Amino acid sequence: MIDLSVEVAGIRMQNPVLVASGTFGCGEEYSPLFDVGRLGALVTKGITLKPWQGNKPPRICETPAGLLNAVGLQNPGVDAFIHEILPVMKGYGVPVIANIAGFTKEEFVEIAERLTGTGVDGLEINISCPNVKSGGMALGTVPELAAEVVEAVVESTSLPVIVKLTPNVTDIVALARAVTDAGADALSLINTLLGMAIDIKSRRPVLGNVLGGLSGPAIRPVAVRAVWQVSQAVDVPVIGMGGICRGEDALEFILAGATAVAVGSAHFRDPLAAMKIISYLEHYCEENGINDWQKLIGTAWKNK
Amino acid sequence: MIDLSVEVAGIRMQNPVLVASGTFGCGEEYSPLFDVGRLGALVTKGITLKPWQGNKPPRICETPAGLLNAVGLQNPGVDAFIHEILPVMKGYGVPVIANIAGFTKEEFVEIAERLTGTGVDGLEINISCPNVKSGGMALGTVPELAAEVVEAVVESTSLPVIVKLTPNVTDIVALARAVTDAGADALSLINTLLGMAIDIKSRRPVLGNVLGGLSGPAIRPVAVRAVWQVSQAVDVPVIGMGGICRGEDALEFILAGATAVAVGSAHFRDPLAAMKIISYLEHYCEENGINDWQKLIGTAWKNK
Amino acid sequence: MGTECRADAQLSDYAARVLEQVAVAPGCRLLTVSSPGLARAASPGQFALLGCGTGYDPFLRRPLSFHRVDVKRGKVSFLYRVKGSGTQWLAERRRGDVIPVLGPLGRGFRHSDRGKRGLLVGAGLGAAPLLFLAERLSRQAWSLTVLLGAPTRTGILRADAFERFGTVRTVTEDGSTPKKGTILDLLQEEINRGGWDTIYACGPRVVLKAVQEISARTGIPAQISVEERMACGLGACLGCACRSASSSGYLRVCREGPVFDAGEVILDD
Amino acid sequence: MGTECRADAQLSDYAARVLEQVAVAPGCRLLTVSSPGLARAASPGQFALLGCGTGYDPFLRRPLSFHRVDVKRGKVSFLYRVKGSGTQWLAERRRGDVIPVLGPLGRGFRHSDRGKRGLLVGAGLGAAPLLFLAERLSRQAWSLTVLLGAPTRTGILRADAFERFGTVRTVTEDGSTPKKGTILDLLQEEINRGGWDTIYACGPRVVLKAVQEISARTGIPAQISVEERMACGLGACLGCACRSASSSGYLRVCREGPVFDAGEVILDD
Ligand SMILES: Cc1cc2nc3c(=O)[nH]c(=O)nc-3n(C[C@H](O)[C@H](O)[C@H](O)COP(=O)(O)OP(=O)(O)OC[C@H]3O[C@@H](n4cnc5c(N)ncnc54)[C@H](O)[C@@H]3O)c2cc1C
Ligand SMILES: Cc1cc2nc3c(=O)[nH]c(=O)nc-3n(C[C@H](O)[C@H](O)[C@H](O)COP(=O)(O)OP(=O)(O)OC[C@H]3O[C@@H](n4cnc5c(N)ncnc54)[C@H](O)[C@@H]3O)c2cc1C
Ligand SMILES: Cc1cc2nc3c(=O)[nH]c(=O)nc-3n(C[C@H](O)[C@H](O)[C@H](O)COP(=O)(O)O)c2cc1C
Ligand SMILES: Cc1cc2nc3c(=O)[nH]c(=O)nc-3n(C[C@H](O)[C@H](O)[C@H](O)COP(=O)(O)O)c2cc1C
Ligand code: FES
Ligand code: FES
Repeated sequence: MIDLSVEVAGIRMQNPVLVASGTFGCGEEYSPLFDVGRLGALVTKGITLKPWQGNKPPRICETPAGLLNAVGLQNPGVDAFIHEILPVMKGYGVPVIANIAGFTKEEFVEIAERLTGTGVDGLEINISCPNVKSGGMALGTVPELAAEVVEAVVESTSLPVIVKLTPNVTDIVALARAVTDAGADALSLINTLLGMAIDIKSRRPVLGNVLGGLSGPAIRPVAVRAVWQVSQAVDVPVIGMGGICRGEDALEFILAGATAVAVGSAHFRDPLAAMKIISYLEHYCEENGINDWQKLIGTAWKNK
Repeated sequence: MIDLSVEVAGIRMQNPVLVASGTFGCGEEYSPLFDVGRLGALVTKGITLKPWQGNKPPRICETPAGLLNAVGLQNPGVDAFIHEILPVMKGYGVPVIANIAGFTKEEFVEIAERLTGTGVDGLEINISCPNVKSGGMALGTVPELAAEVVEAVVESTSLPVIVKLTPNVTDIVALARAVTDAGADALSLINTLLGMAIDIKSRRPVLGNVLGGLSGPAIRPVAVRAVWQVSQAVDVPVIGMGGICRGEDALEFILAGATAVAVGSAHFRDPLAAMKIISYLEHYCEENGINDWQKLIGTAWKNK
Repeated sequence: MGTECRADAQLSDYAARVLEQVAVAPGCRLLTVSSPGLARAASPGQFALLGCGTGYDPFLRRPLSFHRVDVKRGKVSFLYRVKGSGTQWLAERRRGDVIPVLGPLGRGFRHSDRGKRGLLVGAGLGAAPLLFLAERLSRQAWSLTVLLGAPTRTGILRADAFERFGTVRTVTEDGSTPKKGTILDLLQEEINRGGWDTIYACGPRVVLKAVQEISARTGIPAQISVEERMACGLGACLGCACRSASSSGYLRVCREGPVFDAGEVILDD
Repeated sequence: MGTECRADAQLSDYAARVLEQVAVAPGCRLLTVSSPGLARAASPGQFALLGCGTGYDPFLRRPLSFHRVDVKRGKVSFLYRVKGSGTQWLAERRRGDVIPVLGPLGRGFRHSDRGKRGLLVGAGLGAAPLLFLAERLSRQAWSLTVLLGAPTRTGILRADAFERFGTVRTVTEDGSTPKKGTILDLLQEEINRGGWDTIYACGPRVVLKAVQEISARTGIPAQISVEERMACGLGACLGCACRSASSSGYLRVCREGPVFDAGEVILDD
């Protein structure tokens, strides 16, 4: 069988298929359905410094070929994460990447420091969550502010630092350059698009939080574009995500320049999506006689 | 029957259902299918100063619940428009709004001047087309530049000026405020989202132009959000568009704060979409005993 | 019916083949699929996520409660109302079609060891999970009264099926059944009559809230089946939040529920 | 077959009921719908946009050429290959189902008044629009030769149906029919033999380009049916551009085409 292993930000993975933050719990939820240890890596739900109860319901609203979510970073806080959740996640024998969300630069640093040396394999800085009101978004949309956060986190930890970018900006390439210059070891893109829905019966917003993040196949073209643009502009690996449901979609992201991919909303439609994608990539390489599959990365722009 | 008439930027329309620029030709294409004169207004394809041949094919790529297009402003130029196309469009007896696209401020002004006094009922300044490389996008994403263009156009014409905004920005409200302060009489939102697709067989971008604009139901939540945010921030009417396919969708935009709506990609799935939407709105008002249907505008945030 | 269901053991994404689909009332259908594994694993009050549509619209799966389960024949039935695009798609499935069914999910109804006199409260579609419960309870020699209420006669669902397992009382708001009123009137009557060990309820929030209030007031334990919009159904996405009564946070309807003890949750509007 | 079709007169979005759907080759289906109005209006070489799916995915309609039209019985047939999600959905339609069919669209094949000896070139699915053409031409006493080519035997479509209207010659790349080679070999043979008044071709770009080249070289007028991705099908969106040979701009495949005179367009890859 072909070797799909890959290294992202110094984190060795047996294959390039990760799960997207916030969509996969701590692995335990999906473990009755498949061997979670076959994934490339696990990514946690966003972790805050203090416990965070999240937004009031409804938190989910289906939209054409996607969904809006406004979960809002519900999590038990970094300390409970380390003691209660991390051991479960480490149990699957694959790298665990902690998605961290601070409301200030200092909080990001403190979360990073607490996670260092706990067994976590890398950090994914979530400066892009649209579902938290105070600051979250602003930090992630202004290149200078984003770079400051990243620089501070990089200095405070020995862990690899992946930075997750929002697509809700005028110039994602500028943002990518800024955080890469600030020391990011890899980039994750994209987070959800800012959206909302209104219930015509009640004539009010559907989501308890009013605004939510749009994910799923609907946003795939936007995500592919972001990966295409950013992967040509920076030298660090890109983890692509946004509407990846099938093997063909994952391949599209790889061709666009992603080194690895993450599966998110697809799990809600097909809980075995990630497994099927791994199989697809294996078969694709075999059928096309591809030995070094990493040569596929960015083919679409290398061939231009 | 309930009176759905509305005034947008001083343009009187028999109902609030327009067609979106670039999706409806000059009306003649759809006239065998329904009475085009029943629409609220017609909006032209983007008009440039000189004839413009557009992008090389493929120009269309279906995506989940939407499509990418990279037509790229193919049009015969403003003079041919005035002599060949405008008379056809005026023939339907409803207002004709000219969507204009310049590559510089001076071009916008010149197109506006030439259209003034020709019978065109209003201008829609397209500072947001993602399918033209030189300048188009930048003008529309920087509030100061956008405001300059709008100010110059407003000064050069007696026609009502509607400004069409791109959602591909960090802060659409700032953009809306800037162009409104510069004299825009109304706003159209949203234009397409910047996206792309890669053909996994050829391992190349699908579209001849590589990048394209994403439209259709997939983007509706982003459009509703933009209308919701902008309509609360400015005092001019908003024409909402982005994925409106059914009467319920149109109503969602009205509740979000739109004074009128435009139907675009929906025509490709159901050529009678706009007609059905008009009927729906009529029935909705009757069934719900709504006499002054304009009271519905922005109900979702007025009720907050 | 287990105490704490051990669903995980046989939780799977079953490819269930449609055996039969019939209309039981206007806009209301009974769908029966073949899925022996699912039938064995399911407990009353649990639910499944049914994949709807072939493209990505509709995108999410639809949660439906187990309505009847025939372990011997490997049959599972769902009783549902055709509401939007997902259930519309389900309604078009015919014998032989295959539907992806992820389940069993969630925590179902629990034993109460106080006694075996049960009051089942099913408002409208709330009848759906109660038939399976009634069957299992009656097997364990419970004595049951089932209250079914709806705006009008056609909304009273499966009364005949319930009759095999206990006394059925129906009520309609328009008086198209002998008794006119709301299910809450009926419930209050039965509570006044007294002698109940446990109340099991499913239906709109207003009914569940009334049950919570009655349970708190009378001390009769009640279990309520709660609905919330879902994405994963597995407890992973935190989408299906319901406010916890005991902490400042939220419980997951798909995991800690959908059946909660009446005092466990706060039902906002 | 009219000269310039006056499609607009009866252009409509028909709700066409499926009469029959059969597999004619692996992955290749013949769909017949009832639509008297459409049948009356359709000309050879024109096409329709078929609505696929119930949700918004797939979103766009699919263009298919008219394969056979029975005006008397109000029947219209499409011959198509199951390729992606849209045609997959079509393939699942059964007798009685309704499909939205917008048409007739575009400019079909035109009369040539040079003479009545026609060479029809159908590569693979390119056979689809040619049967309708062959029928109408043969009614007008044309003498026709139909070339059908495919990689292998099962790709030769509807040879028997074509035989009613002219001489059929087939070729396969793997030699699974008597003659081995490409359709271009066969075409060259026929051109060498001579005596043709008009060539009508449909198939992959490489075949159409060869026909363009032969037409230019020999002076035999040719008409080619071109495919491009479409959104509106009506000429409104400018999505289906094909480079014009006579100007620096583009023609619309859905409006000025899909059938072009060989010299009218430049086929890029
Ligand atoms: C645990 C559980 C068990 C249920 N059991 C049954 C049952 O046995 N019979 C029955 O008729 N209905 C049941 N429901 C409600 C049922 O899930 C919804 O009616 C159904 O999802 C509507 O889908 P739709 O496509 O028809 O409607 P749409 O309105 O088109 O659905 C849009 C979205 O909203 C969600 N949604 C809409 N209504 C509800 C709701 N009431 N609860 C949760 N999500 C909703 C859908 O799942 C979908 O994601 C149950 C809900 C839950 C949470
Ligand atoms: C004027 C015209 C007439 C045609 N007549 C026939 C016919 O009679 N029989 C037949 O089998 N095919 C015909 N085709 C091709 C047919 O339209 C495509 O095979 C079909 O649209 C594929 O849809 P899908 O959902 O199966 O594939 P997908 O690949 O999932 O389609 C994705 C998108 O690409 C478009 N697309 C894919 N392939 C083509 C193509 N070759 N041409 C245009 N758009 C395409 C689809 O319409 C859709 O928008 C014709 C095309 C045109 C333009
Ligand atoms: C329910 C839900 C919760 C999410 N929570 C987080 C989160 O906590 N942190 C984060 O960085 N991204 C979060 N995301 C975004 C996803 O990780 C991903 O970037 C996005 O959904 C796009 O991928 P997809 O279309 O495959 O879902 C969440 C997405 C969903 C749907
Ligand atoms: C094929 C196509 C061509 C378009 N051309 C233009 C244009 O010339 N000028 C413009 O301002 N917007 C143009 N648009 C954008 C639409 O007017 C509209 O803003 C967008 O498609 C969102 O609406 P929809 O989802 O209803 O299509 C075009 C859209 C499509 C799909
Ligand atoms: S639906 Fe995902 S946690 Fe309940
Ligand atoms: S498909 Fe719209 S112009 Fe041809």
